[in-house]
Amino acid sequence: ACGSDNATNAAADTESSDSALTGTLSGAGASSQASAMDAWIAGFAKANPNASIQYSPDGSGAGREALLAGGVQFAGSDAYLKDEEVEASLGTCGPDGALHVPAYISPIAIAFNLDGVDELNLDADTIAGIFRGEISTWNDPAIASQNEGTELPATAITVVHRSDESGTTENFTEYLAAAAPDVWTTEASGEWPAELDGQENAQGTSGVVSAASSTDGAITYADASAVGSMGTVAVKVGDEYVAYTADAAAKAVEASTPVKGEGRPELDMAMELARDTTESGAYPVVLVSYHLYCTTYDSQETVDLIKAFGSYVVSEEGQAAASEAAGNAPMSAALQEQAAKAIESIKAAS
Amino acid sequence: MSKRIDVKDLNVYYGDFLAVEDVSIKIDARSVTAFIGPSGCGKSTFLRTLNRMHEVLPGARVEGEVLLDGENLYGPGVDPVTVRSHIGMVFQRPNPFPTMSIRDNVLAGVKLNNKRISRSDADDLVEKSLTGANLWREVKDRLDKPGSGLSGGQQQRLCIARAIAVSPEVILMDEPCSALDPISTLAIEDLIEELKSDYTVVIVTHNMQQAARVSDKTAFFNIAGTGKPGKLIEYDDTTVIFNNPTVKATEDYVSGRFG
Amino acid sequence: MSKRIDVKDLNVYYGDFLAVEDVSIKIDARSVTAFIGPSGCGKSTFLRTLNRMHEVLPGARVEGEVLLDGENLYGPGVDPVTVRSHIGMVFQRPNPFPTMSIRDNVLAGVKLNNKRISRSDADDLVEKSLTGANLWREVKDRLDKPGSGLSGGQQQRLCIARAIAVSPEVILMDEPCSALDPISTLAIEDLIEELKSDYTVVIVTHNMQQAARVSDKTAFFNIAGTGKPGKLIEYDDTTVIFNNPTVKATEDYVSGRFG
Amino acid sequence: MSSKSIQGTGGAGRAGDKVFSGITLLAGCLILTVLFAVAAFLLWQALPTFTASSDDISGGSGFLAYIFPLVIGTVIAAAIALLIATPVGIAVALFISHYAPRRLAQGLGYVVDLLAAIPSVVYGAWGMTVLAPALVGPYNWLADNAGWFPLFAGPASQTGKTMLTAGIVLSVMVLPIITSLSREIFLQTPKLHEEAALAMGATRWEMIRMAVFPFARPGIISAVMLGLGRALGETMAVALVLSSGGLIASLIRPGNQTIAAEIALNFPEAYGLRLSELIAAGLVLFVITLIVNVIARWIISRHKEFSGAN
Amino acid sequence: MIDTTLTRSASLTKNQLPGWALWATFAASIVLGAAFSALLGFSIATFAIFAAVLFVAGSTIATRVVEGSRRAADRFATNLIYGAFILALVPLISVIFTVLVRGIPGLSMDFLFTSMGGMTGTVDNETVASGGPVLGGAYHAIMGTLLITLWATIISVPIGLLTAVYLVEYSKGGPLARAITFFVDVMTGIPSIVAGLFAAAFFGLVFGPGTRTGFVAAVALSVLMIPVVVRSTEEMLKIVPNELREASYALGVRKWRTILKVVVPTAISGIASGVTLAIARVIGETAPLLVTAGFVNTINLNVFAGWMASLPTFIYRQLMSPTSPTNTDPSTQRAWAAALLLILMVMLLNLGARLVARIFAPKTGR
Ligand SMILES: Nc1ncnc2c1ncn2[C@@H]1O[C@H](COP(=O)(O)OP(=O)(O)OP(=O)(O)O)[C@@H](O)[C@H]1O
Ligand SMILES: Nc1ncnc2c1ncn2[C@@H]1O[C@H](COP(=O)(O)OP(=O)(O)OP(=O)(O)O)[C@@H](O)[C@H]1O
Ligand SMILES: [Mg+2]
Ligand SMILES: [Mg+2]
Ligand SMILES: O=P([O-])([O-])[O-]
Repeated sequence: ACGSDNATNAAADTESSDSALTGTLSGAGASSQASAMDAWIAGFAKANPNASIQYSPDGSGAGREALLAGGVQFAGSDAYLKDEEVEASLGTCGPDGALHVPAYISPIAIAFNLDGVDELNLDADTIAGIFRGEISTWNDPAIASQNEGTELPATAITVVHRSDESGTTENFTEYLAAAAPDVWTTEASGEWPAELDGQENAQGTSGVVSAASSTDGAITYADASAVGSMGTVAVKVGDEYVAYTADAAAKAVEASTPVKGEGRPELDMAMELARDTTESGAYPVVLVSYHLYCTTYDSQETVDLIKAFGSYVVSEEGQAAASEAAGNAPMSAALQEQAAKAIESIKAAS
Repeated sequence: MSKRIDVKDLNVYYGDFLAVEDVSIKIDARSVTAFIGPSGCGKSTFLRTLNRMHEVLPGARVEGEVLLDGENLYGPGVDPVTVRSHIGMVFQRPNPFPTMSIRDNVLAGVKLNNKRISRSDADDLVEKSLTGANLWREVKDRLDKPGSGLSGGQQQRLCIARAIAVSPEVILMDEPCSALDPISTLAIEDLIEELKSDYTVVIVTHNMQQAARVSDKTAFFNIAGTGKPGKLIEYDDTTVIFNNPTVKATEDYVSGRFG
Repeated sequence: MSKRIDVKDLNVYYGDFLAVEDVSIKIDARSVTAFIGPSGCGKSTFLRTLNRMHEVLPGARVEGEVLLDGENLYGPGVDPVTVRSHIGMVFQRPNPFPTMSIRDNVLAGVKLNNKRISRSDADDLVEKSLTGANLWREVKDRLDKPGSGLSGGQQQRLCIARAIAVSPEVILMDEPCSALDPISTLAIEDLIEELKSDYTVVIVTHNMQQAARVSDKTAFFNIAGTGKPGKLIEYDDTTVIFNNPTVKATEDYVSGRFG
Repeated sequence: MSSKSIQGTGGAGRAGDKVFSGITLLAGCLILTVLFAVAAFLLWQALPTFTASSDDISGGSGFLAYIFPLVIGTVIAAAIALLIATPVGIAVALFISHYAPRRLAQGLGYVVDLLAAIPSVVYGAWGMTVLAPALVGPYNWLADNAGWFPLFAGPASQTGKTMLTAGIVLSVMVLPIITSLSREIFLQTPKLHEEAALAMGATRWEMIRMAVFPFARPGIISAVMLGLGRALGETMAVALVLSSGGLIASLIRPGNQTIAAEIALNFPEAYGLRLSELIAAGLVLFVITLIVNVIARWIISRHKEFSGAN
Repeated sequence: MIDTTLTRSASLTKNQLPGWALWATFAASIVLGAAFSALLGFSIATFAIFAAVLFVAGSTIATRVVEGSRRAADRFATNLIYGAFILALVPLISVIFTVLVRGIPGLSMDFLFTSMGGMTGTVDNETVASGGPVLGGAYHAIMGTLLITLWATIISVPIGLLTAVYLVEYSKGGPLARAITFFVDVMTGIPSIVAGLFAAAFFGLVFGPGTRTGFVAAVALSVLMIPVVVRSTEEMLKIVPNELREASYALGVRKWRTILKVVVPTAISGIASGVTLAIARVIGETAPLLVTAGFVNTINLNVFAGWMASLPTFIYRQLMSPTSPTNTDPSTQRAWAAALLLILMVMLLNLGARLVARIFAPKTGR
């Protein structure tokens, strides 16, 4: 009875009471978005004090399940709906099914813990070789040849991968499978390939980061915002080595192609990233996390809330808030505009 | 308030084991009846059938009738709990409630049944019962101490006090004095003498002198051998049993001038 | 194998409560000594100090000396475990091990010291001990059944059998016959008579006749009032105590011709 | 002092008895119902897994091939946990009930119960950040010096996140359960029997073996079963502490996985058949518990006649 | 008389290890332990292990030689039991130390009385940059945990107790009772997440998909709690001596009153510890809460509507997806502070249970 929801000691907002929006929206899904979502929820609440959004970062799969079962009004997902899910969405999410809107873009860093080395240049084949365990020491010629002038110790490489199924793994292996098809012969998947048995692993982004940071010679992949003080890999794209930056990530997203198909609404923004792009300055190891909405909701109230929230998320302001809080890459202006349009198309069942 | 007990052709079983066979006995109201006999002959077992405590043991059952003033204890519709509140019992081993004070132990029969009783009535009852059991003097200053802190003999007297506090019509006592010193034993015997004027008392004892001293009638039980059922051998006035028994076994048993 | 016990100025405490005060007594080897006295006067407490069972209770302690053939039981470097294997004990309440068979109960103490006792030796010992406790006939066909399935009296005799099976030098018995029928009581008394020729026996009893029958010497304990410590009032040959006591209290006590 | 007839009286009181026993029966049945509901739920959700073609199951060679390593992993984890926690837990309980100075004992009991108070995430976090790194050295030593023994075959994990670490963390979690239940039971051992043993000249340890253990045996088994339940069902701690992987004999290399952790790790991203698979794995865990309990029951019932009651 | 096969020392003091012998063994094992440990590169752990092993072996062998095998077994057992206790203290101290060191800095009035409402990574980034106090608290989670656990207890304890009473007092070992006992055992092995999924599915069926409330979580926790309550209570009721029941029946007391007023109070200490154990077992559960109560940053005190936070999920989320991925320290600090709180809560609960036990427990005056 004596607790307070005002953790930041923000002054009571009086000017924003012009918003007429009320109600609660529930969402569930990708944990990658959790931090950004905190920022969106806080930002949205400031402008709409009578409406509230709650988001449970249960995981992309759980979020999609919940949306399709009608348990939540929106979902966050690191992957777009598979065809069979699209089919399922047609009934439960209105006649036009579910709508993908990208909301959170973040480069995946390939991070390592090696004394005295902060940056390495590696091509896709070498990265794949390392993560397959075929390259097992840091002074392997394959690494050394790309990093003239860097003192490489003979330390054994300890690969740390995600033990839980994850969007990060899926995007990372997608990159490896596309950019190094000769070495990475396994299909891309959210689960680390079972054939690469016996490697170290840990749960969650923070798990792999903490395991890698405390193990000499470790290498892992994780959302770039989370890698802290570990060294990172600049990835060979075309002829140059590109380090991860927000811009580089956005560039890679722009090079993507939209996913089209039966049952996907016209303005849908599900996209296939070009992992093997050779475009200069693009960083292809990137994760795009979507918001999934229904194209049609039962009540106008929900539609109003969804539209207000959805457009806030993809607005300049929303993207800035997220990137400030979560350290991810904001969406490009063009993408923001396209997303806003898509959200506008959401309507109430008549 | 006292009642008569008629037992007709009673067989008592533990599961399949017939422990006591075919006992018929008439116990008069306002009298003291003693059960004597060698160890394991079924005195305790038979005694427990008189207030339906026997059936508390898993697998235990009886055949036959036990009539309390003509009403069959084992008749249909008879509630064993009612039976037991008419027929009190004191056990061979003292068993005060460990969670209760001495006072509460005495009042257990009243309080556990949720009967309301005024503070002063309760005090009177406690004093009266403890005095009756010859314990009052020893514990009157520590009525609020746990009952398990007493010596064996004190505990047994506490249990007697507890049993008489509910004023049953019949009191069954299973070797109540076996843990007592002579002074307490005498007190209990006096108490039995007193109780007799109002109640029916049945007492199991190994002590011939005690049986001779307190009882009006004596029943001698015996057992033919291990695994055989116990039987009522002879039942008569105490003087007859001790001085002029008809059965040889009885004579043998009582003539050894034991304990 | 028998040993003499000398107790010198022994005070026995439960925490701060002085239960037995200033007892000095000489117990001869190869004799039976009886402790008598009213309930709560500290007979059991004192008895338990003779084999250091007293200190098993929390807070319990003693002051003074107990000499076994001149060696102080409470001396430095004396292990209570050794003491107890020299001085056996039978309790007021029968306590066979419920998880052991009758046979194992008898052998329990023996197996502690002699794990590899041969099957036939063990059989002999079981039969001898049970016969000594007058239980053999009743249980010989169910030696492998649990000891807890016996009647109270049978259980007590089992405990006696268990105590004598290890042939201690001194045997302490705390009202061993209080739960027994006359036949078993007689058997135990015969047993005590027999044990006497080799062992030192100390027995607590409420039964004057028993004390008179079996003991060579008798110690009378008394207590001045509740909360007061128990004291040794008089200690002398049994015939003297029962026929010609020097202290008035003793005479009063033994002259009531109780149980 | 009623001299009423014994017949027909006490109707109300009798109803009280009926009602009370009825309520207790109801409670028992409710538990059964819930359990059947859980089982039915599991079966219903797992059904697609059993009907799916084996290619569609994770690993591509059918459910049995998928679940087998997990079952073994679960059993290994629980076995390590119990192997450590049972003797230590019983010893600690004994220490508190029969060895520690009486004044200390209460406080000590409290201290050990504290272990039960620690949430599994905290155990997980502790295992991950404190225990696992601390064990890297010993594991390397084991791999170097006892590597010939399959359980300690190297190369040892460089993060310390292994099955052995997980087992140790589980054993710490299980310990208070075993300790606190055993302790309560040890304390209830009849003084009569303890004194009987001591009076025969038994040492303290012999007294414990003669009087305490036989009396407490069914209770100890119950306590261990409760502990086992926790070890089998624990998710978070294992998920955080173990570098999972395929079946492997060595306990000091990354590898192996438990059913509960497998569910927890993959549930968030699972949908469709994968979800059903995970729930089927839950069902298997259910069955494992069932089998273990059958065995425990059997052990208890073998000695029923000699139980310590009364 | 019976021929004695015993080999007994004639004297009471002969064959006793002198008092200083154990101390000498102790000193020797310390020295040797240090020496051996130094051979392998000294560390506290190896030193402690060597010293302990040497002491146990040394004292046992010395006892064996001087006092015989029985004393040796006793000494060995005593050593092991003390050793086990010390061993059990190691993780306990380590965990408590870890939690204290990492948790205390995060405890403050603000932490106790505010929620995470309005908290974003930006705030944490600023905190880290400015070195100011960490904002955001666990009030919502504390209340959630209290409410959910309270409801779980309200559901489980009566059901668990009554079932145990049925099993011990009424069932007479019939097939139903055997089934209950058996399945209760099986229930102890239900993985916590499965219990959560079950509750979520059940409420989903009844109240529509996606029903997540504190109450759903309480039901999930009850599934985990009930078997612990039943099992521990059952054991405690079983060891109440039959004599007491008989004494009560013989006074004409009804069975149900006997149970409530004699049997249960006699066993209350054990029951209380069992219940505490059960609560402690579930109060720290994370997985089932994630799928049943949802996850929020703001206060909700209604268990029947709306999502609800709890301390374990709070800890889990703060650790696994920190509020600010770039600056995780504030989140880590909040997580450990919350862990410390959770432990303190269970400690208080434990104290309460002990108090209850003390009030009702059998008075062991004798
Ligand atoms: N609970 C029980 N289950 C099975 N048999 C029993 C049980 N209690 C007693 N018995 C057996 O029933 C017979 C009669 O026992 P009971 O206790 O009635 O004897 P008793 O005459 O009271 O002996 P005591 O004088 O030693 O008390 C004995 O053979 C005994 O072993
Ligand atoms: N464990 C105990 N703690 C405290 N006081 C005790 C304890 N046991 C006995 N007492 C007290 O010590 C005194 C002596 O008790 P003890 O049992 O030795 O008497 P006793 O002579 O054996 O009596 P009885 O003939 O009834 O067995 C009594 O006042 C008793 O209340
Ligand atoms: Mg009897
Ligand atoms: Mg006594
Ligand atoms: O965001 P993740 O799915 O990689 O946890």
